[in-house]
Amino acid sequence: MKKLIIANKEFNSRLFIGTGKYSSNEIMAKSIEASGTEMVTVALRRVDIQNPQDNMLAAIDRKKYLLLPNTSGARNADEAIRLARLARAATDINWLKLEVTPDPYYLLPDPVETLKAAQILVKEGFVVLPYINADPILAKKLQDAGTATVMPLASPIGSNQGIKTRVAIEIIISQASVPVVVDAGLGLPSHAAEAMEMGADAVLVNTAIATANDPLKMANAFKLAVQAGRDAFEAGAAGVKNQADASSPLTGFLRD
Amino acid sequence: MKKLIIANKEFNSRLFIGTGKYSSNEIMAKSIEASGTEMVTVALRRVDIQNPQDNMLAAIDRKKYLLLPNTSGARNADEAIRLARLARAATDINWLKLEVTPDPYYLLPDPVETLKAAQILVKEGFVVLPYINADPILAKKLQDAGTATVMPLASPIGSNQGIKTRVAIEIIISQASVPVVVDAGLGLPSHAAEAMEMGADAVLVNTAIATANDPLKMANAFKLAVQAGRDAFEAGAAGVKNQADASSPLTGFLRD
Amino acid sequence: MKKLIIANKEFNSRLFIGTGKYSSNEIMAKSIEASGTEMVTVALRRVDIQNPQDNMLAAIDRKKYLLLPNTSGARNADEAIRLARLARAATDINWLKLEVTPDPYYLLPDPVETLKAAQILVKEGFVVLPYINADPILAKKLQDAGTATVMPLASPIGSNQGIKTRVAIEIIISQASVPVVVDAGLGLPSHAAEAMEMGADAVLVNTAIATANDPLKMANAFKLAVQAGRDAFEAGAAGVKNQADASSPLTGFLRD
Amino acid sequence: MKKLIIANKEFNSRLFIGTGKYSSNEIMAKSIEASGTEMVTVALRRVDIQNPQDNMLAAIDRKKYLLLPNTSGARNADEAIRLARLARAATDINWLKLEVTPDPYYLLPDPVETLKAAQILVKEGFVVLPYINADPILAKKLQDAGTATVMPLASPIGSNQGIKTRVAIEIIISQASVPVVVDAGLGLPSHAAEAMEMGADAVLVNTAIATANDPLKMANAFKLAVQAGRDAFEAGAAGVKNQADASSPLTGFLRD
Amino acid sequence: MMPTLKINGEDKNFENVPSTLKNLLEILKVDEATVVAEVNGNIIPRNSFNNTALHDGFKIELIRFVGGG
Amino acid sequence: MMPTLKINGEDKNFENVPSTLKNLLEILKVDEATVVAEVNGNIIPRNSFNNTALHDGFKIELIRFVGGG
Amino acid sequence: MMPTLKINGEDKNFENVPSTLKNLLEILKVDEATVVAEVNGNIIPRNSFNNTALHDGFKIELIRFVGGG
Amino acid sequence: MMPTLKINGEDKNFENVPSTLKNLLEILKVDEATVVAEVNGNIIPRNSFNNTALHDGFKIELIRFVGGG
Repeated sequence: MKKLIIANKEFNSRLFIGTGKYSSNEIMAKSIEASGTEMVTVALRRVDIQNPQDNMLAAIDRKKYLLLPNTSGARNADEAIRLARLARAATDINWLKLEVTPDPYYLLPDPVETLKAAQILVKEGFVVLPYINADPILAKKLQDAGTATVMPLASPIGSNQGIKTRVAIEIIISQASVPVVVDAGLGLPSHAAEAMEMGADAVLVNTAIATANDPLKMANAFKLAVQAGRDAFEAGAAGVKNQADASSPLTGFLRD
Repeated sequence: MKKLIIANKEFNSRLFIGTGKYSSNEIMAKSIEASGTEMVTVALRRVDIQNPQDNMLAAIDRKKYLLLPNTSGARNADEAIRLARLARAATDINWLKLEVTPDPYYLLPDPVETLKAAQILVKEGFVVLPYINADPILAKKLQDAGTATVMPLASPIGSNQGIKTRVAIEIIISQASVPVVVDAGLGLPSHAAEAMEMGADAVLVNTAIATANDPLKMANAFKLAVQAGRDAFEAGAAGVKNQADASSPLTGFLRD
Repeated sequence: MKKLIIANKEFNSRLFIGTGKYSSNEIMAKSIEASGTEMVTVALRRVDIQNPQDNMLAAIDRKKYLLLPNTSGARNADEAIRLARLARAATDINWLKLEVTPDPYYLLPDPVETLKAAQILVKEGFVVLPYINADPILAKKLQDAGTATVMPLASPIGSNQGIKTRVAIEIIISQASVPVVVDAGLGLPSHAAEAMEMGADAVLVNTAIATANDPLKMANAFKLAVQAGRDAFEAGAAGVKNQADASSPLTGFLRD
Repeated sequence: MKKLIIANKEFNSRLFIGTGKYSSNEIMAKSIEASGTEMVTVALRRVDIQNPQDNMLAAIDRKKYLLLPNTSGARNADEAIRLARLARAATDINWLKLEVTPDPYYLLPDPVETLKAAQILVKEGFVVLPYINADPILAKKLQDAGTATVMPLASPIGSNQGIKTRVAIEIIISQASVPVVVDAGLGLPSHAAEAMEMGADAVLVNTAIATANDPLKMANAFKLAVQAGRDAFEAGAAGVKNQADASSPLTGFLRD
Repeated sequence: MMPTLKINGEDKNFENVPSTLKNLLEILKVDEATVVAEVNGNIIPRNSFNNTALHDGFKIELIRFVGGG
Repeated sequence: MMPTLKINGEDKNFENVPSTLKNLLEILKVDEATVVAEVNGNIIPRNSFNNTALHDGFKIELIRFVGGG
Repeated sequence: MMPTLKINGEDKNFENVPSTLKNLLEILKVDEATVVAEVNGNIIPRNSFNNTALHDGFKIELIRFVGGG
Repeated sequence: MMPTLKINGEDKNFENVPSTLKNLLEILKVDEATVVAEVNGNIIPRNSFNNTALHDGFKIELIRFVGGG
């Protein structure tokens, strides 16, 4: 499998993992390992003063996994920028999953505020991976603004609906000069494989693994599916046909 | 992964491979190996008297791969039965992929003749794996007649269209007391993964691998996808949601 | 709109209506009228001795609507044939919707018993309209047996899922020498329009109208949709394109 | 059918027609009439000095059809605003289909420039109907900016692919306080009916009608389909079921 | 034991078995114009209802059209 | 050098520049009722065509409605 | 007329018909280990090839496995 | 009135305001290695926690990483 390169960093795995919704830090850590990922997203939240002990970060081996802080909760560019700076202060890295979601119900990204924040954060030296609606024009503006990737959504986050934006994502991939990471809504390994077969460079998965009955097994399933989809893309699939095409020879039949 | 059992035989791989359409016996043999399969289908045809040397069977290691002769070319039950008996005479095994396809263009299976042939061949001691349209009633009749599996088609053979009969296959799986093998039309690893996620027991793939630019890589891709789909089925995926469901916490936001 | 001809009878409407599940005979009658149909299906059941008055037939104007008795409830060919003969004895017509559904849960048709019954009933002079799974080979056998139409299902009856068997129905239409009536599962007018655009000759609808909040309005909606779909088929739609194709001219732009 | 109201103007037809790509002004005029529309879009282009006679506007009865000038060709907000002002100067009306499409290949709308232009044009008193990607957040920003509708695309313009953005359009409809007009990519009447069944307030069609073999018949087909879809929406369709639901009674069977 | 007719699968006792199918329908208050009947497995044309004799133990099916799809 | 008007992006030479926009349209045989015009970036109302003077080097845009979606 | 065998649907003439199926395969250079044979509609086990006599007019099918799906 | 710090949006009263951010974290039993802090809107590098003086009325945000997608 060809290596993935984002902002000059090489990745052997094309599966990125979100760390939310796990029933325990231990299951999270084991699922991360089972997924074979090399990059995991994390969120920033206020310390609970009543219960200040919990520290999920301790469960993540920073030598093996690049941390990708997100700006979840930001409703506009200013809030996202503030979170980005805090994230950088808290870690030694400047990678960032930029998300700006004004609507609390569908949690869909804001194209205008996301672009605005991206332009500023790129200037501040962040490696910006923006989460966006499947909008080819917006994707182009972001890559022109210097983002390290574009991350169009497959369907509403956490919905497990799979790729409901296929036509737009195909256009984004055909026009992209930066890696395209399909994010949000991938509910099954077949969805992840489909994204990779379409030519996506990577996928990001959280809910489908964290909420499975057996997260470790599901993490492994996504690992295999992403490899399968990428291999298929590299192997060059034959096209779709409207009629049938016999697998067995059409001559030499046993007839009288 | 839970082992697959057909007619008391255990399989570690849930991917079956067709041997047609390969550019050479060597590429076929290597693709079979890359797929990790344990069962491969073959067809019976008249020897070409002008050129009697070619012998593809020599390229298949019978110790590693169970041969599954098919009755391709049979247009009715009688022709299928004749081919079945020849296949058994030619090998030391009695497994058979039963296919009866009167129509040379779409190569779709004949429900009546297939059932008729199955009833006779089961009585003659064959292990019958019938290739059928995605027809739940027919599937039930065949399993009642003692076939070892049912093999509903995903879409016309060789068309690479993927699963175009999803609703019917879901019903077949829900009613089956024998393994369900999805056959024909699976064009991409994501299609195979989808079939396994639905609860299919195995899939049979030929054209998608044999006609890929890189058959070995595609064979491996299908191997991974089938494992991924089966693991996902066993891992118990969470359901689809219409609204979003945040991966990051919805509390503790940094607000003034 | 080209007229539909079945067994030498002309139809101006390509929408057939089922009479089940209506909240009253009056709403049924008004819905039938709103639909513009010329043929309605009815079922045969034992008279309820405790309550022998109800007579839905009185609500149907036999001069305007051809009765199409069905064999619903028949689990095999013999039961279907018995019902067919009773239906003919009860009416002055010999048209019959043949359905054989051994499974009480999904109510899917039995290909073998349906074909067997069709062959006998055609010989007895019935105009047979068989309800079948979307199986092109079976459809061909039935038309060869002399049925007046074939009626493949779109999805399980009453499920409102729409056309889940598109690939198979397209093949049936391409091979049919008798009218193809898409039956079962059409839940919305767009589903009926899609069937007609594909080239189906007619559709049969019951549940979607009878169980709508406003059956009369829904009946009219299906009437319009069937006309729309047929007109579109006759008008010759332009094909699907992968890229865009401007509706406004690509020259004469106002540029400096 | 409930009347559609946009910017206090009542419409009896929920189908809007584009005037591009017709083989002649006469066929355009007859197709417009056959469609029953009350609003037609037009574009602005430089007069061809070599051939200054052609005047398509003469073919459109301004008493029967409201003109909706578009800003096609505009690559950014400034060009769109310039075209908007010219359109208003050329006509006595201030309605405008706002489209900003920087990319000449897929002709997809620019979210940022479209919003920018909309904010300015609303202030200048235009009735703005913006053509947008199916982006619920952007749709909300535009309605907050005072646009008269939002017009999300179904699929790339002129592609006839139908509704490839269903999930996003459903969200837009659920959140909209202004009419939602589905624009671009509707290739068949069933696509238009589907949009209306989803609860869209209207649809805009051009290519599918103008490029049909028989544009008049296709215009009528879309007219019927839009009525059908709207009626179905108002009639309240029953939901989709996974299992079957018999249309005929499940009691009173003729059994021994 | 009282004489019996098996009607639509259920035994029904009578002081005296109705002499004809027509009588039976009258007793059951079933409008003969709306039904089709089988007696011992044979379909009886409507115009023969009144000359179709019934006897103890006969199996009778009375069928009618209902709404169906 | 001859006087020039830039019309719809292209230079056009004239012996004498038409005195008004109205004259220009007449020379070009463009029905004024069907066009909207810009002169040097300013939109000219149709009823001002005949009192809009033109001079060498002016930029003129003549726009018209065409079929569009 | 020369003696003939119908092999895989085609008539083939011989000076003298090969005495056994085994001889025929040798003449045709077909490796017997790779084929299954029918003679006049009866399947011949491989170990009987050498004692299956052939005569003028016999119908012989020589079948072999090929790639198939 | 007691001196107050606004911590994560909520007022918290103290007999005496902790002298430094480091003291505050100790009092709150928050492991300083796991948090990032803002004081009056300015981000405080971790190595400056112990020389960041606090006074009555200061607004303090204590932030930490949690699981997120």
